[in-house]
Amino acid sequence: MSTSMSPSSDTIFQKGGPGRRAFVCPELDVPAADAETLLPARFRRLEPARLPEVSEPEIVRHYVGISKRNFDLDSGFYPLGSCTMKHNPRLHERVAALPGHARLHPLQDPERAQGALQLMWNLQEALAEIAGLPHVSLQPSAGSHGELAGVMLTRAFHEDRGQRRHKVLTPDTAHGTNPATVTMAGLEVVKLATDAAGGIDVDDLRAKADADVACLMLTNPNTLGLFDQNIEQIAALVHGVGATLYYDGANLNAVIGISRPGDMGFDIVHFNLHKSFTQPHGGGGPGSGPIAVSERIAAFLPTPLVVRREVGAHGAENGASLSGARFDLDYGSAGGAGSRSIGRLRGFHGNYGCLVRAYAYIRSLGAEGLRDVSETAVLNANYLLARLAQLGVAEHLPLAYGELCMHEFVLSGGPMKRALQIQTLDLAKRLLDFGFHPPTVYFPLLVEEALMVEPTETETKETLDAFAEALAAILAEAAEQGPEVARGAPYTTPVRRLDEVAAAKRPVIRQALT
Amino acid sequence: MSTSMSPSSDTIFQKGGPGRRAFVCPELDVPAADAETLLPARFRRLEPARLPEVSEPEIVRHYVGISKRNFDLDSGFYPLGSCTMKHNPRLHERVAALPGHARLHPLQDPERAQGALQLMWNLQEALAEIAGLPHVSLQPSAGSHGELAGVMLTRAFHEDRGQRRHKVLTPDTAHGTNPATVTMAGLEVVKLATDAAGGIDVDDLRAKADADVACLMLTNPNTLGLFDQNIEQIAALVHGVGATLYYDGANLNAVIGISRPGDMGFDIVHFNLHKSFTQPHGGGGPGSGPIAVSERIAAFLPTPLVVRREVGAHGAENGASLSGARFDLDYGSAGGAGSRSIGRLRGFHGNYGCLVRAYAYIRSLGAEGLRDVSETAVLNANYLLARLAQLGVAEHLPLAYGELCMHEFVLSGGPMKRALQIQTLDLAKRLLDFGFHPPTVYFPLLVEEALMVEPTETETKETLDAFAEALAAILAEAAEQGPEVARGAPYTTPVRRLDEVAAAKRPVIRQALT
Amino acid sequence: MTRYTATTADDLAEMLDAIGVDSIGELFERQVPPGVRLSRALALAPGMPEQDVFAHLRDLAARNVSADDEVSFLGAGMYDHYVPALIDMLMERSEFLTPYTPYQPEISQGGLQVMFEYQTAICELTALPVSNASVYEGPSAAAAAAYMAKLHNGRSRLVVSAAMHPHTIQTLRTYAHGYGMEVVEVPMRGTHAGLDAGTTELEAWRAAIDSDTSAAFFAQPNFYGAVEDADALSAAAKAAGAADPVRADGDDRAPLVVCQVDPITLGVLRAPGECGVDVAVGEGQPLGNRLDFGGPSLGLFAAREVYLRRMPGRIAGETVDVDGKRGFVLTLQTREQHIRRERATSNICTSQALNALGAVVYLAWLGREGIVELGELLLARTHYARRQLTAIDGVHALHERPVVREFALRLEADVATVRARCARAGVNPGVDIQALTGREQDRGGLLVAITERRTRADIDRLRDVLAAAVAAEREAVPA
Amino acid sequence: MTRYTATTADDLAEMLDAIGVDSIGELFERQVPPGVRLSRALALAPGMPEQDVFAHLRDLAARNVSADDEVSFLGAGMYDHYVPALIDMLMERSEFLTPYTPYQPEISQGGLQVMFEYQTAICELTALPVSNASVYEGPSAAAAAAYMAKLHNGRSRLVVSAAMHPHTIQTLRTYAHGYGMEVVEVPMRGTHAGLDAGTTELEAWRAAIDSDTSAAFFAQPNFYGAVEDADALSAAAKAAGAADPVRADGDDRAPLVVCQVDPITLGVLRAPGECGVDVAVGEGQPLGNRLDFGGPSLGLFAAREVYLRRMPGRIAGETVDVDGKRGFVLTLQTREQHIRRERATSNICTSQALNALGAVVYLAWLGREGIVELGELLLARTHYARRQLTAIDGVHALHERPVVREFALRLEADVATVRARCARAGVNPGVDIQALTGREQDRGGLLVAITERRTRADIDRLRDVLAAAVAAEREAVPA
Ligand SMILES: Cc1ncc(COP(=O)(O)O)c(C=O)c1O
Ligand SMILES: Cc1ncc(COP(=O)(O)O)c(C=O)c1O
Repeated sequence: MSTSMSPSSDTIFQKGGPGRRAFVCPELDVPAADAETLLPARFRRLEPARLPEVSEPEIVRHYVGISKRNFDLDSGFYPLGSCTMKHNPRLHERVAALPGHARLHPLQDPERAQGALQLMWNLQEALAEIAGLPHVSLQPSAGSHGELAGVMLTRAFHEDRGQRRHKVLTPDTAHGTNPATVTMAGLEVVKLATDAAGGIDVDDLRAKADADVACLMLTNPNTLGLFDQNIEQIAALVHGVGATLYYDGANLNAVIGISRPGDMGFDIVHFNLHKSFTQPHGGGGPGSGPIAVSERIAAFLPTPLVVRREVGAHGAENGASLSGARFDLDYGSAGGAGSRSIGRLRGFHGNYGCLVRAYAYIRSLGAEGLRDVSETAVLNANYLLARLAQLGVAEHLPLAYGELCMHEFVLSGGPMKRALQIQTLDLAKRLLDFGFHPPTVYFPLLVEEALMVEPTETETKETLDAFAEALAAILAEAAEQGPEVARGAPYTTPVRRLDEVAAAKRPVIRQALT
Repeated sequence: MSTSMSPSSDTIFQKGGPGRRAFVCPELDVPAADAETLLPARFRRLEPARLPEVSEPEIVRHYVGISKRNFDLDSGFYPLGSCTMKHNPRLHERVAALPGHARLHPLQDPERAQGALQLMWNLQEALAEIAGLPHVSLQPSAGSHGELAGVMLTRAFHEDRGQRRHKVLTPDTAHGTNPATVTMAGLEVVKLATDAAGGIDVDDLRAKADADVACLMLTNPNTLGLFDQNIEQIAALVHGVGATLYYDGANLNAVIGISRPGDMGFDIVHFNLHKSFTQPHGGGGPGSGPIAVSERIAAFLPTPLVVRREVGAHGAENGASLSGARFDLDYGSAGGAGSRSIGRLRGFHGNYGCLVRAYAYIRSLGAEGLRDVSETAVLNANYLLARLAQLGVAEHLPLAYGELCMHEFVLSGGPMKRALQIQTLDLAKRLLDFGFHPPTVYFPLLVEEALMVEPTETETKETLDAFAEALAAILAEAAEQGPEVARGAPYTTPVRRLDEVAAAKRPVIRQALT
Repeated sequence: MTRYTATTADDLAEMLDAIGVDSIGELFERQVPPGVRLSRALALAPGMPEQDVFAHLRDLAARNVSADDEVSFLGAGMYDHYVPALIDMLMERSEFLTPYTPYQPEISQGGLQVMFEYQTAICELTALPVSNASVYEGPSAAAAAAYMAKLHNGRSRLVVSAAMHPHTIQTLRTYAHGYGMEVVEVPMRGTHAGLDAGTTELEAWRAAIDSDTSAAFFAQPNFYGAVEDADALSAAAKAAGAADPVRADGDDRAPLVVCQVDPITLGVLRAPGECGVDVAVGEGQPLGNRLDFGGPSLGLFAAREVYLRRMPGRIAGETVDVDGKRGFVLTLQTREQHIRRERATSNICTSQALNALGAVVYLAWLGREGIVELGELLLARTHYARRQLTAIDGVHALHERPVVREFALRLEADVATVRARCARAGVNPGVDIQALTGREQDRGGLLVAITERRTRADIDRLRDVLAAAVAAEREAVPA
Repeated sequence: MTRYTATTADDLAEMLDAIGVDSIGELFERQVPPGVRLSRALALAPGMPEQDVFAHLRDLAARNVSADDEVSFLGAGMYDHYVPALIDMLMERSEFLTPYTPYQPEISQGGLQVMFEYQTAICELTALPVSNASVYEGPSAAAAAAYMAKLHNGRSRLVVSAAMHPHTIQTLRTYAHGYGMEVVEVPMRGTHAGLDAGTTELEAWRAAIDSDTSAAFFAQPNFYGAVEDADALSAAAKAAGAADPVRADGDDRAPLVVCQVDPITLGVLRAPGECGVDVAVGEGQPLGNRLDFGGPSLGLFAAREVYLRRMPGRIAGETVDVDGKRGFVLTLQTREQHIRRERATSNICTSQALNALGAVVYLAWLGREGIVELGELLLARTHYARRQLTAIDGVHALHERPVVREFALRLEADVATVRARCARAGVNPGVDIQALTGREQDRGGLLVAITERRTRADIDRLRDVLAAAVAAEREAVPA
């Protein structure tokens, strides 16, 4: 609320005092036994963990205090490109917290977890319909986990046919998780160039698409916010050499109900439920990265999968089933989905809590509402782009490629840098003083001084206007007063620019304790 | 987080746009009927209420935004004297929100609300034990509502004996609700002087205690934070003229498990569950003000009361009872408590949600923990007082009365005003810049430039030290730099000193709408 | 030390040393006379870890049948409306939950702005120009209006429609004794059907009001769910209560017409300010507040401009700071107890700020169109329910007045037993009217409330369960 | 417009005008090739009002038997610990719930400090000097350690104790295929009682580890609840896996010893850093996170200093700002995918920041003494439970090793049917071991987990119910 009132950066370990505590241990209600019987000395901890010693009020005040040193979506515009910082409905927190969901043990018997399994099955069906692909696994924990699953599926698919294809094509605009994933899955990245229109350079693709190619990973619209005009040709080329197409679903918010990855020819899609489907970002997770796949990939899916079985009067008897359906975990029945599974990617069944939220969202909006999501997301992005042009911002921050955009757009800060001597980083930091979260910066890599702006559908026109005006004001300020103002920014934040180099050189990554 | 980021003061009515909405109406699932049949035109609203037109994200951002323009207990020290701003355990919010409590209709049949009634009965018992008085009504909504109940009980008590006593004695240190209540209950306030020790002037009391006196209202420790040394004599005097003693429980936090109003001779006590018993203050409520009374007052209690009945095998049959007990609402059975009731003070049974929290608190701490509450509250207050003396603050802000204090103390700003030309108001406003909520100011009225400081038991010594140092720093600043700094304060708050005179002269109490 | 306190052994030693005492005990010994010192521990159960307290409170909760556990048609002042999740979130934010009354406006703009917005919303809803920031709850809001009336016109009679909620009438009686005022109840037209049955009897109302009448109270809709003829009641009260002889200054001592409203109906129902009402009071629970077994909720209080300086409760006002920036403060505080003391317009101090937050957020959530749509939905479902239920053998309308969201039935069977039968089938059919009013004429009365949470399927289920219960009861106890 | 969007008719007109298109449709027509445009509406159920979505999700929840609905002894990786209310409050604060990864440190100090504190707490707990800010969850944390080992020493074999959680082993196998590494399982001593049964067979462990072994994995306590001899396993791995011949530089290519921990046991159990372990991984759910049917939770990842620059995941580091003020940043980002791309130490991006907040707040809440007290309570109750249950006819200890909070039984009856019988009595006696491992040797195995929420009374109830179920089962199906 004011600089002087904002709490210090003392950590919880620097607070408290000996013997203070928030925890009161439940009473020992069983007969005491001697220490050695309970746990022989040689297994016992030598030095106690120096955890904090604080009262409950101290904990609350500490964390409420530092929470105020965060900017957050509920407090302001957060146009972080590629991240889809859309409104997080509180209903989702309410339903996820219901004890029947939140306090359900993952090893509860399926017959006694029918609600959860039904929810998962319903969600699988909905995601399959949205993706235009028939089979879904909800297991991956986030986007990059979904990617890993996807590349491994591709590998398994080829290996199953006796092929050891080692190349994965990724455009130079790809998100870092794409190449990182490829390596982890034991394959090799081959970069594809971007053409003048901002799409895949089809000639380059044609040149590189050979029998060693396992897969092409793509996000469409891509990280430039552009829908690839040649997607059909690209798909044909890739399929032509026997490779699969992987769809990075981070940008799905542009096309829900408008265009489906499956219809574009993709074999595997991951969803980012924390982007398109409102799972709150939590300061960097949790997320959830379900995948949808085509028939030819289904056999390799991670297990368990959630299946629905029709049951007769007998199965319905125990009251656990609804309308004759019973839901179960399937570990890959012969010939079906998961039957030649790549295996497990994690413990249990995925981030169920995130699935609950995504499911609530889909049920809230339905087909019509979800299409409105994408329509509005694209409208907002194009309007903001147009508004920036109207305000003359485009002169210094031109659109990197194309004229229109999908749900986000990428500006180049090159002209600004040359004309006004401020970099994209300076612009971003100065935006902080205006109360906005900056766009994603310096990504994608091929755009000079890139600024990637994704307003999302849940923002009002007023907010878009205010943001456009802030950008214009910063440019005007630089033109009039020189670059120093922006270069010194931010001024009004809890801390100012931080020395990241020093942090990495001599890393201090925990509180020194005495 | 910074001035520029802090939201504006635009109201929700100044936001939004035509047709925006957060609410989706459930579908009309019954046959449509024509408007006139449903509600004839002459009963229909003429002009629509111009409520806001906003989307859900707009609502969230608006209210999260303005919430950041509040100082709150979870964020900092709040030594607001007489208000007992102690830590609010979050457990209490959790249990109060359980559907079995939060979604229980007040007119549910008692047999089907046994948990709630048992809770209320248990709380009655605990409060009776704490007060040292046998009968409790949980109905009053806050302290002043409890006072009103209490004065009416006194009146009923006397009227029942055929007496129409019209005076109520209140010390000149009394809280404003005391005299206001007396008038509302149709009686007259007679003020008692304070003696040199800060207690009731016993001579003045002796002079005024006559047969017209219905009651003496007192808080002990009083609003000076002092325990009246003559309480036994005072009680004897008041009882001697046939009057009752009323205990304003706002200061109970000093004496839980240490001294009981009933044992001091009081007939009626109100509790402020939002002070001593952790109900969060909510920006000014909700509160809860149960009363405990002596045998001779019990018959007049407001109804319904919660009673416990032992039941035999028969009553236990329906499964609604625990250990042979059944709880019920009692509307005053012959001769017993509530039998000559003053009536109802409000709808339903009181602020049950607050009762749940208070009950959770009492069960959390137990007898020992509650005594620790008062011991620590008194320790903290005396330490802060001593620390202020050590820092030389007492020179300008001497303790108004006495040497020690109970859970709070009152300083006089008179010497400060004369020596440093700053008033208590200036000091308070300057404290805001230091990140502290100021103490209660200008109360009690008989202390010049009063500052009433109540640290509560849940604060750490470190916080008390920091507060003492802030006070010392402000005084030093005034001594060194003159009074202007403090007089111009605050500087770092979302708004600075506000024109209250203008506000009252031409009141604007709602948003102008177009 | 408990989990909420923080005095380490070192702290204690330093603190005692600074104070100059040897022990905490000494602080009490030196201040609390031995005769009133408690020499034993309080007889309370020992403290418990958080998890045990939680388990205990959960066990108690499980022994209540909440609106989650049955299909409930209970109403009569508090209603099972859906509270959107964002309200919980906002009410639980530390910044709203844990401060106290905004005495320091510079650091309380959030709370003050909420009050200001709440006042605006209530003014809009009631079509009255001024509103306070809420009082305790419904019935005591009516009693606060009576005090305002007394301060305003100094008259001594309170005329009250018998068709008001019994708790309101009872509360008015309690307070009136303190005010030194007399309460006169105006009967209503017999409640057994007939077009105007179930409403305040206009002639009796007119007759009861005289030149010593300070205020006249009715409810809209009334306790029986019936829509009153508010215009007629207001006009009659003003006419009958005019000063005798009429004063030159236009009789500003005339009785205040006080209408108790159900705020959720005001999307469709003529607003108090549109039918000559001076003061609107009401239970605010339907606006985004939980049932909570009856509280905490909030009391609505809005009035015509002339009463502004005699209103009870907190009022937030707009102003500017020294830099000319817009801000909000508690205003007109000279009405209040902490300034005016024994001459205050009310003794209220701690009120219901957090609940008022819930109310204004709810109204913003419903929105301009939503409150109308919701009202229309309630009208339609209530109409449907009334038709379905009165078609049952042995079930009749208690009155045939228009209703909005609640209506009264008369059963040809014992209500308590019928209700118990329904409860066993998982349906709570509504409130036993006579049990609440204690009036003989209300025997057989059942008050059925509809909210947007009660679907047609729920209503159909109620119909079937009630029909079966009434039939079974009539069979068991032949009339 | 939906309830989450805000384009009024006027907005739309102005926006289209500014863009220079006639309709939103045009934006798509001009950008999305017709061949891949969906020409129909998605086949999804229509949208619903908030209250209906809530009701639907509540109905689904009601069809699950949660830890609220039975006395549950389920564990095997996730445990029903009490989560204090303040964690919910903090995790639901907008400031923690709704931002993303702290890319802009100036406005993300809250989240970054939480990471820094979390790292400190995990270092303390594991007695290892470095920790990241968490990864996805338990089993994949082990897989991440395997990748780190591969990057560190370039060796190709992963030796894994068969006494680890089956999900961990399965996950390691999945990932290892990608890494091009071989997984070798080390059997454990026969699980049918005997003093050392139920633990990793030391000789086999030593034999399996060679100079091409990149990392060796065991769990402490292991899947069967048994306390392993961690010192011996670590020492043996280091010795057996030393380079051959031992290199001059002290063999820093030796296999990494990776221990999967249960954090809640670390108040009493010797910490990884105290017994020669290089990397500690584990499922963090027991630390203040809900069960959530298995996620989201968090994966613990701590290591010796030398691995710092090859760790996966986010790491917060301390630094200063231009004014010299202390602050925190994401550091060592050159390890990460967004900088290092195909040469990153992991592909992880979005992780489990909010869950890590829960974990560190939980550890602060437990506190220095609390984690020991809790560990002692679990030891005592587990010991008691094991004694009570093994006294039942037909119920035996699967092993007799020390246990902390979970232990394995062997039933002389079909586990599935016994569990079903217990469930009908409201008791979930634990995990069917064989159903999870699929191993023949685990037939009859039941894994019973104890938390501070399971009182002696609960344990006694389990004893009675289990005894009855086993007896009934043996009677029904004579051995
Ligand atoms: C285009 C793109 N692909 C993949 C990812 C990775 O997703 P996650 O962070 O969920 O692992 C992101 C997320 O930032 C992304 O923007
Ligand atoms: C001494 C004293 N008495 C009475 C009251 C009135 O209590 P309440 O605000 O709960 O009505 C207060 C509260 O401020 C008080 O401090």
